Amino acid sequence: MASEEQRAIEAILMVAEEPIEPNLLAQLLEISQERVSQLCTELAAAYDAEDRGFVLVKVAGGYRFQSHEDLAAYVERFVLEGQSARLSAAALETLAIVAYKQPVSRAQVAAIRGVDVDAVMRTLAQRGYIAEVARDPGPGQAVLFGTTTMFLEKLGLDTIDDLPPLGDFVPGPEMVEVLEQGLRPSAS
Amino acid sequence: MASEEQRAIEAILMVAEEPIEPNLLAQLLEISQERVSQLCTELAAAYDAEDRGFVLVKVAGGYRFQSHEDLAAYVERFVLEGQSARLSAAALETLAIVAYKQPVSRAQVAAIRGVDVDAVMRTLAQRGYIAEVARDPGPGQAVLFGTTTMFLEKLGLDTIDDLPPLGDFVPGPEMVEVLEQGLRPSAS
Amino acid sequence: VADVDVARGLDAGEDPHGPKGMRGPPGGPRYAALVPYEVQTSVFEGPFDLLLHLITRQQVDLYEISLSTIIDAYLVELERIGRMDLEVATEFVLIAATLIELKTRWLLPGRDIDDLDEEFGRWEERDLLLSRLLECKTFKDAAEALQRLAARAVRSQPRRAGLDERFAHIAPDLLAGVTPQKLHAAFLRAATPRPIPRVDLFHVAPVRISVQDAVEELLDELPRAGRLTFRQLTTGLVERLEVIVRFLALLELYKQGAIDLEQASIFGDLQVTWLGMPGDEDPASLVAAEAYEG
Repeated sequence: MASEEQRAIEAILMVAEEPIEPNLLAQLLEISQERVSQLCTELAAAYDAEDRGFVLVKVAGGYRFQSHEDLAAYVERFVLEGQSARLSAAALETLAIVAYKQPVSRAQVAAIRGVDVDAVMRTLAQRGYIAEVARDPGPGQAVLFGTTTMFLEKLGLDTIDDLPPLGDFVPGPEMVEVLEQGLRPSAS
Repeated sequence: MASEEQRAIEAILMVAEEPIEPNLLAQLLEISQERVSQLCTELAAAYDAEDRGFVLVKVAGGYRFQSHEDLAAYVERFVLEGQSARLSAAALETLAIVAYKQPVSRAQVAAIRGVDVDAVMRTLAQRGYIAEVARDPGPGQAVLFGTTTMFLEKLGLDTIDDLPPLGDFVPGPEMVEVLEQGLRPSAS
Repeated sequence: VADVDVARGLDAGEDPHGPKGMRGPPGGPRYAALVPYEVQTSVFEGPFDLLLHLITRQQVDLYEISLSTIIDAYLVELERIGRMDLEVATEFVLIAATLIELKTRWLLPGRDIDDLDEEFGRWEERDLLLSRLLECKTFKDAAEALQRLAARAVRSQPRRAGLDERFAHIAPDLLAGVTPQKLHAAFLRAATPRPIPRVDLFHVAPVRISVQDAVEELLDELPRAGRLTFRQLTTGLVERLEVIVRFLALLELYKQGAIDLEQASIFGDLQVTWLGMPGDEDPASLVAAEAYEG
């Protein structure tokens, strides 16, 4: 049976999208880092003993769940057969907003698109087309996104300035407001 | 000990970003959908027996891993971003009408609510809870709305049939009595 | 009843000075007795919500309560909230107008009726209203259940980590076929302003229409058409208030015996049939009999 502390670690690692550093886990559980390491080692051993299809590993200084390497063939098959291989129109529009308006926060993109963009932004980031590039200096310090070198390569662009210019396109008033509000430096 | 098929399911669900339908799992594992359901039920029972910090559930027609509800306090901070604002009472009531009466036109919803519902319906659609699902075949061809997969996910339901029956909410005789009293014409 | 209440309700809604201007009359003893105000709800979600509240919490008889009492109660509620925004004001006008509509429906066809058919008709009206209140209550409770489900579901968060870098090489290239031009076009699509939702401007640009005007229009239109549906009669009317005023005008003509009204089904379209002017009355006198403004 998993202990309460182990259960908490399992829950956190299950929802985390990045490897979680031991000191963050220690802080969340209010226990020492040594204890965190010990608990994670125990969990990893338990999954191994039960012959689970996933493992708990330490990568890039943090802990995460990942699929067992034995089962790579199934995962590859899932990637190739189960996932759509094209960007949806909605995803393309989201990418376009990030490309033209970078650096831009998730909330600003959502405000322009008028819908929830979290899932799309996550996919774009996972694929390496966009990445966190800065923090909004204002209160809240929202993460600001921009396009990556990989994005430029895929589109055959040298620099981001090589995108077709927006020319005399006049954005709607809501959009101007969204962009101005979000990026206004705080306490000026 | 987990079987090879169970391990494969665990591995795939670990890299999935949304609920995975049984027929996709069946296709990837080359087994029947019934077998998939059985294996997933077994896995879910095993996690439960081991008192894991995560669960395997069927939501919105597919299987996914999620954190155990007991541990909400620990995972809260990982889901702050993108956490959508709560729905207003008006939005919730409108959503309830769409959920139980779907497919339903804007005018039908307005007739039940007794007020204009355009703005609320627009908000619900923007936030992905409802969507246009059909056109009324009758004259006027009104747009008909229904709930979305995201609605099911937000409510933790597998299918729309898992909603508590509307009959559960029909006011009891005492309430009918009170309302009837209130509407009884006074002797004049 | 209707005269006074129509005027007060709409004046209040049109008042540009907000809550100060909206202070209702202090309310006599009758008001205090009928509506001891201990309200937990913030803003009522429409007329049915308000009626439900009044009936269930105050246990009042809606036939006894005057429309001004209901409006006073609402004004008290508005003051309690302590703020005045456009949404609340619009909502208020809407509620006042709808209450007038409901109330007029019970009152206009005559209070002292001997005719059994008409008496049955009144019971039908009452049952209709009762069924709508029950429906409103049902969905209110269903909404609470949805809220509870959502509150529980949010405690469990899904895994969304996706593929790790080990599988990056096989992940399909989502940008295959995307050119800078396509991206440019996508941006323009996303950034082009969507049609702005029509804002109801009752409160800033009051619709100045009176029932008297509406009666005149109907007297012009109905004798020529003979038989029309309410929907046809209100085609082209943008403001809800205009529709309500037309409805009041129809009731007025019905009361005078100039038209007949039929409704085949609940929420079905209202069928309006021109019967001709009662007696040898001059249309002008009929119009003159109508004084209240919408």
